Amino acid sequence: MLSNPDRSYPIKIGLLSGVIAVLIALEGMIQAFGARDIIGGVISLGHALLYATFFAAAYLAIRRSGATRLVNTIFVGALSSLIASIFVIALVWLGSWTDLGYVFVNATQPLYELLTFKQGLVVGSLLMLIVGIVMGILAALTVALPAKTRQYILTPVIWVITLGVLQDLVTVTIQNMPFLKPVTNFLYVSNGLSIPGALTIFVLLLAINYFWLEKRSAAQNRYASLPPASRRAVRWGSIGIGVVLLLMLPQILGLYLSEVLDNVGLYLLMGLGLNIVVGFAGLLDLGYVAFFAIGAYTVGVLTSPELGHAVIIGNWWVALPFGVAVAAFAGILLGIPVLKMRGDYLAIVTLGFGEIIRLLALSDVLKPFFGGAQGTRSIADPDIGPLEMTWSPQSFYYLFLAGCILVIFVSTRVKNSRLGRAWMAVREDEDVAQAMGIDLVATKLLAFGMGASFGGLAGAIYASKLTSIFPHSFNFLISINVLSLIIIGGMGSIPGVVVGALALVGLPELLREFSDFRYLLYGAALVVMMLVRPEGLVPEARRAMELEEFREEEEPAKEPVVLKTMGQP
Amino acid sequence: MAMLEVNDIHSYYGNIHALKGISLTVDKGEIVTLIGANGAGKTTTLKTISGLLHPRHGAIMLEGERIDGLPPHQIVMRGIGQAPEGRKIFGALTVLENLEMGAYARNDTAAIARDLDFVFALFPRLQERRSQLGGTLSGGEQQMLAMGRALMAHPRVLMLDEPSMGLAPVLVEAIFETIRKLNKEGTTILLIEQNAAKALQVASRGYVIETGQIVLQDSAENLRKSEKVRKAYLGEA
Amino acid sequence: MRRFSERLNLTDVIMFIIGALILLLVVVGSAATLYAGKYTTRQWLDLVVFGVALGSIYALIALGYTLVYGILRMINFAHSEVFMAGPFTAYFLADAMGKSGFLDQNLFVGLLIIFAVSMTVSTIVAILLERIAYRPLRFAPRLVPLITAIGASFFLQYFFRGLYGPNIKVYPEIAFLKNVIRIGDLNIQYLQVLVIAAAALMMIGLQIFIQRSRTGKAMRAVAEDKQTAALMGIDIDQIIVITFVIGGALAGAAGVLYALMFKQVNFIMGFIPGIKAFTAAVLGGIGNVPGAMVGGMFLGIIESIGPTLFLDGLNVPAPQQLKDAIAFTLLVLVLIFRPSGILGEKLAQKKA
Amino acid sequence: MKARFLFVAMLAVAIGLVVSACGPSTPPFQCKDKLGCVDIAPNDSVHIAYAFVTSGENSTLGLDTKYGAEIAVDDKGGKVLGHAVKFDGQDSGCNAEGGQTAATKIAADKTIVAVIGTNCSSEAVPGAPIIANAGLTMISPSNTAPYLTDPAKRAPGYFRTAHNDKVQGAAAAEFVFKQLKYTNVATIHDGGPYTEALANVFADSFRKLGGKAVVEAVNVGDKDMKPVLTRVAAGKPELIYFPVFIAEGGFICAQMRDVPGLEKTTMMGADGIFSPDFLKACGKNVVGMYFSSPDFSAFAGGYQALVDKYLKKYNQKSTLAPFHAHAYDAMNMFLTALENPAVTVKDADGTLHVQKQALRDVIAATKGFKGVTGNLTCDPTGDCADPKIAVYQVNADNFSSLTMPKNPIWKQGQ
Repeated sequence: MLSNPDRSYPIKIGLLSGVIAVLIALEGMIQAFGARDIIGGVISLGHALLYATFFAAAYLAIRRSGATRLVNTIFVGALSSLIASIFVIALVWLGSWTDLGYVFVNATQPLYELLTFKQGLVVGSLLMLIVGIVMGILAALTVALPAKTRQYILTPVIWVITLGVLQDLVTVTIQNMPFLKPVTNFLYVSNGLSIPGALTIFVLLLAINYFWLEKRSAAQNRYASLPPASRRAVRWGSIGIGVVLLLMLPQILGLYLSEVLDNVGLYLLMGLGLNIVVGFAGLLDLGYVAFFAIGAYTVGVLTSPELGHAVIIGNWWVALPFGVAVAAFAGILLGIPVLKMRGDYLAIVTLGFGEIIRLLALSDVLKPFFGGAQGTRSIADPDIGPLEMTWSPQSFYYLFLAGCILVIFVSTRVKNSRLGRAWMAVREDEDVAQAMGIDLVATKLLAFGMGASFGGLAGAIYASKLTSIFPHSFNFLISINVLSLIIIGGMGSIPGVVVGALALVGLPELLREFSDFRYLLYGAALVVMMLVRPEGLVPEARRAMELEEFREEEEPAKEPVVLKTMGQP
Repeated sequence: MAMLEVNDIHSYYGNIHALKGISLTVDKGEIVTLIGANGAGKTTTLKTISGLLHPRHGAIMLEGERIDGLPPHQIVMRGIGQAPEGRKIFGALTVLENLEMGAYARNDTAAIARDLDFVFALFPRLQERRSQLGGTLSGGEQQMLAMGRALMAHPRVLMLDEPSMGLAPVLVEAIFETIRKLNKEGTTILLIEQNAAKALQVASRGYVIETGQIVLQDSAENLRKSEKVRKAYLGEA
Repeated sequence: MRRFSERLNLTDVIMFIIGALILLLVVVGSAATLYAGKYTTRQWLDLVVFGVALGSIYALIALGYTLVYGILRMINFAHSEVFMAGPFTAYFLADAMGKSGFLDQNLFVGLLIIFAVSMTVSTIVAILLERIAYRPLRFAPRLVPLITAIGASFFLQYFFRGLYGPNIKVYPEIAFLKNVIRIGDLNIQYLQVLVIAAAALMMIGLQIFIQRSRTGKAMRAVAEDKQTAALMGIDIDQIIVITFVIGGALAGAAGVLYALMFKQVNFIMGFIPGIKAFTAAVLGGIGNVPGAMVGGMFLGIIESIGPTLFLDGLNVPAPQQLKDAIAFTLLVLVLIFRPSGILGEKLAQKKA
Repeated sequence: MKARFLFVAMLAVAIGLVVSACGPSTPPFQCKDKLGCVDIAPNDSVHIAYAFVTSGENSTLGLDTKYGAEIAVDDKGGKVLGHAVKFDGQDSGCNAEGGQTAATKIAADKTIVAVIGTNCSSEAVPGAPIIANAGLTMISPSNTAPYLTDPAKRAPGYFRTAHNDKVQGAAAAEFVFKQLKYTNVATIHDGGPYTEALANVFADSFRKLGGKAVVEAVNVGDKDMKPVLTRVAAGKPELIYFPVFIAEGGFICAQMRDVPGLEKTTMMGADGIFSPDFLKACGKNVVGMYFSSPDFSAFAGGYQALVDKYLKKYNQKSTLAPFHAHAYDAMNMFLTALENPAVTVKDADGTLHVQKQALRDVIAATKGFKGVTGNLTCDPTGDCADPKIAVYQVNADNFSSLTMPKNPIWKQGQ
């Protein structure tokens, strides 16, 4: 395919990118992101997005056309990005003649103004055409650059964009470190990076990137040539630094990022639990939120004085084991009717179980026990003994850290135990596993029970962190989110769950201010991720092998190569 | 020109190198057999020819036209019919529907009807059970159906994968009789068998495959006589 | 081995007890409700009619799940968004026609146009979904396409939200469809007749198509064994696309029926009906076309009648709140006794 | 390698330090406020944050309140004390964890002087204490759950311009019992905290007055309301009160007349559906329906002017829901308070010092503040809404023009 240039390709890709650019505009992204400058007064995120579409069109067209001479590449690139820009112009003209706003909410005057650079229809259109051509030329030049140089430049550009986008976060975090305030004042203006700031970042990172890429192998060689004793010292040293960093993290990151880390920790706990059920034992559970809810409600009901129950345990730590145990028991109870079900029957029954738990917690019938729609409030803090303290996200961080370390430890031990191997066998083939003498009932129930207990633990900490729980917090989307993160991370892989939680819970939190598009991008990211790297970010060795097989066996011979290069960072 | 020519193909399952350069030819009107032990690569060879697997290296030609790399349905349309290993009858489809599926790639209604009559004449049992579900047939009937279904494609080359497997001796006899009959009527056949004795009786030429490589090739008669084949595949001392 | 069988018995016993308890509750509750006689025969009949109409829509959506499941062995989670896309887009047309009075004057033509637009849009979304999100993953492990489907579902929801806006849009009211037919105690609106009849027609049509047509037979062959089907000269890709087209068109039609019945459309409208329809598909036996119908009806009727019948007599406050809990509990009950659904065959036992 | 990297890094820091050293010297203002002060440099803006639900299915509610508050800023010319007002915020997702996260992010930003939020009561339960700990003041335009202003549990610095469910539910019951003289009613909630509380307060108040009230419930996302209405019909109520949101309310209202026994039953809703979108969602059945809502007529034209501005500015979004007026008032309360010299000290060079405790105190002392939702007076528990609830009735003209009635047919206490 690559060797066979297709003449209509630049046009096709131009048309496609044009449609995409128009859709981006109609989605309201250009307007919403237009309010946020990457570099103050120079370029907004919205325009950058549009230009990136043109650039991508040109770049792809050049790559696929097989053109090599600079003149040709410029022609091909400019052609396709020009076509894309014509689409955008067409949208503006169409919008000025008819009321597109009747159907498309974002087809409004402000959008058209943005797309014409506030220069009026004719001048704006011309400018947009010029932008299209310029992007095409830029793409051609980018292609013409040596691969290495391209790499040097790309990273700093990405960093400039990232730092521009995350302005709020960076400045707020740096508020904790007053001595760094001058740096932010230098880097940022009120909206976006300052021009000298952007330049400094670019130059600085270019330099770092250059040294990193050039000298990395030298450093590795030097490390490799060290005597074993010093190598060990370096290793232990880095582990030590890692541990200290882990412990210091909330102090460095401040209130909000600690909160984000707490959420990551919460999902990490759930992810590790579901990983046992889905990842290890291969039982598809779509109602995992049920155990989270059960853990939270058990602790909530036991420690909240508001519901007026006879038995109140004031101490969260005393209630905690109940939460974990009740969740584990519920896991086993759910496990029994679904023992004989497979695959998607299991999925729907577990989904139903999750919904049943939520509906019961919400119901008027059980309101005296669980608080119904008004939830359970005034749940105890995890105070130790008489030691009362204010619980902030920073202090909960340590609770989550402890919980995660415990659960990771247990998971790892179990995975490599006899039970873990039995789960793998059940996952691979139930019939064979049974024939090998594995007790299916006990194996499956243990998976459900243990997975549920981790969920219960997560719920117990969650209840205390929020001090209040509402049935609405335990909806189906949580189950979906947890499932997605373990698959994105790499099913069955414990480091994978960590990475998955960071990617799916941490990253979207950072982009909370772009809430309108969070789910849109989240959905797109899930799809792209699965297409590009179906084995997950940190695949389990065994799984990776299986997937490798699927690719090589079923895809045409050239395909896997493409997939691999795309997957690499 | 050979009807079917397989030239030095290499196929993989994941990282497992299953076929390490298989070459064979089937001429028009021949029965060629490919014999070998379990796991030697017989079925993999057929899968590669029919497009279920794509060779990483090598070429497959049907009457001089390259077919490797094409999707399976196009290979069938070009005239390679197959009765797969384990028969693979559509259990939820009736016998008639199974046969219709065999002719899926064709549009010539009249000719299809003729072929249907031909198959029913060949296997009267199938006609009796035409509206019965495929899954309810006995093993022998299923084999007949699998062969009949493959014939419905009116193939230029018919590939049979272990047609005698799991059948009672009487039925095996009948199946081989049918193979001979089909060949007499002009069908080119590539036959894969573990039952080497039977296969070499009906075939004109044969190939012996071991761990993904052709180790012997000769006329059926010579193969029957060969020391190696007798020891390894005919079960003689 | 003996210990194993003993423990297996224990779980069987527990399962039996769970089943018996649910049944007991259902029987006692129903008896108490009927004995109290709070509701008239007419009211019960009304509830059944509501349930059947709702069930018809569930069934139509369920067909999309079941067809795709049958062929690809995957839960097409984004099918609920295929269902949303059609009627959400067709709204603008319906609104314009309703405002201009065209819809009231030419009801039949107007509805036809709305159906056509909705079915087309849903079909296009279904085709794109298959092409972009599912085809490259055809041979990946089961959970991978599931996550893609979930991602696509989010994407489509919020894509349409961005395009058409987040608020509720309301289909025009068609006075004619509000007329009521009375047969004894039975009262049915024209609208309900339309919904039930249209759904029934489409389902019967689909059943005939799958049983009789060449393509339908090929679909069954592909569902059973893709490799062998390919060896018959069946173009698997083409059959899969056709499957998505049929599922998409049916979802688009179901969407319009839904919009006529409930009038409100928005970007999230597909989510709950989608889950319900998927449940219906499993209830009936996933991969099974008549099963989807049976499952849809069962679910619709249970949702409508269940809370009142089972719980009213037990003096449970606000039982309608628990209708989904009842539906899912009965699902578990059905699956305990028939592990592959009401009409399901051994498909579930097969390795997926 | 390392040496060169360090050199570059140090250079960057040095440049930064030089730049900062050239800045203005510290002003003489000394902050004596108990909770501290927010200093706003002459060119910086006054930063007010919101915690609203702007994503997901409830985003209409969040956008509505956001727009309402934005109009209040516009009405002030976008400035307070000569400084531009920066109004941005966080998505709170209409759930407890979203409320907590949004509140934490707001609490972490030390440039923020005041907070408008949250939308859903469940967000405020964990969110309000975090805002309180940060020394900030928060006014909610749409939290209605009674416990949020329960003196024992209220977070300091928490206020609301929305009506406590206790007030509205009781007023609605009074209207139905005393004015309409009905004795047998039913109420339906959707399991959300707002609607559940309102429905139950209504039913309890109605029973106290001597009537008979049945509480039924549906779930958010339910479409087919005929089964629940059939159940309700069996009790032969004279009126059904459904204080839910537009989607579910629309289904109930539209399907009401299809259920035998309810052909003539009176319908009544609450402020959650007092919106033109609801008229559309319901259809012609809505004619004659009652709504309990804040009394917008108290300030002739004030509310209508707000709606006109809103529609002019955000017409394309058409998110008009019931709480923009409360948000408008909340923002105005803040802007007025910030202009109060007891709260904000302005230096000669234009630097502002907002004293946090003083802001809280001034808001708490609000008395007779003329807003579009009434005369706002904050009681010691943080409820600032004018307790005057009115009842409106939709007539055929309202329906055909899709506008809400302007004059109430009944006012509490008359």
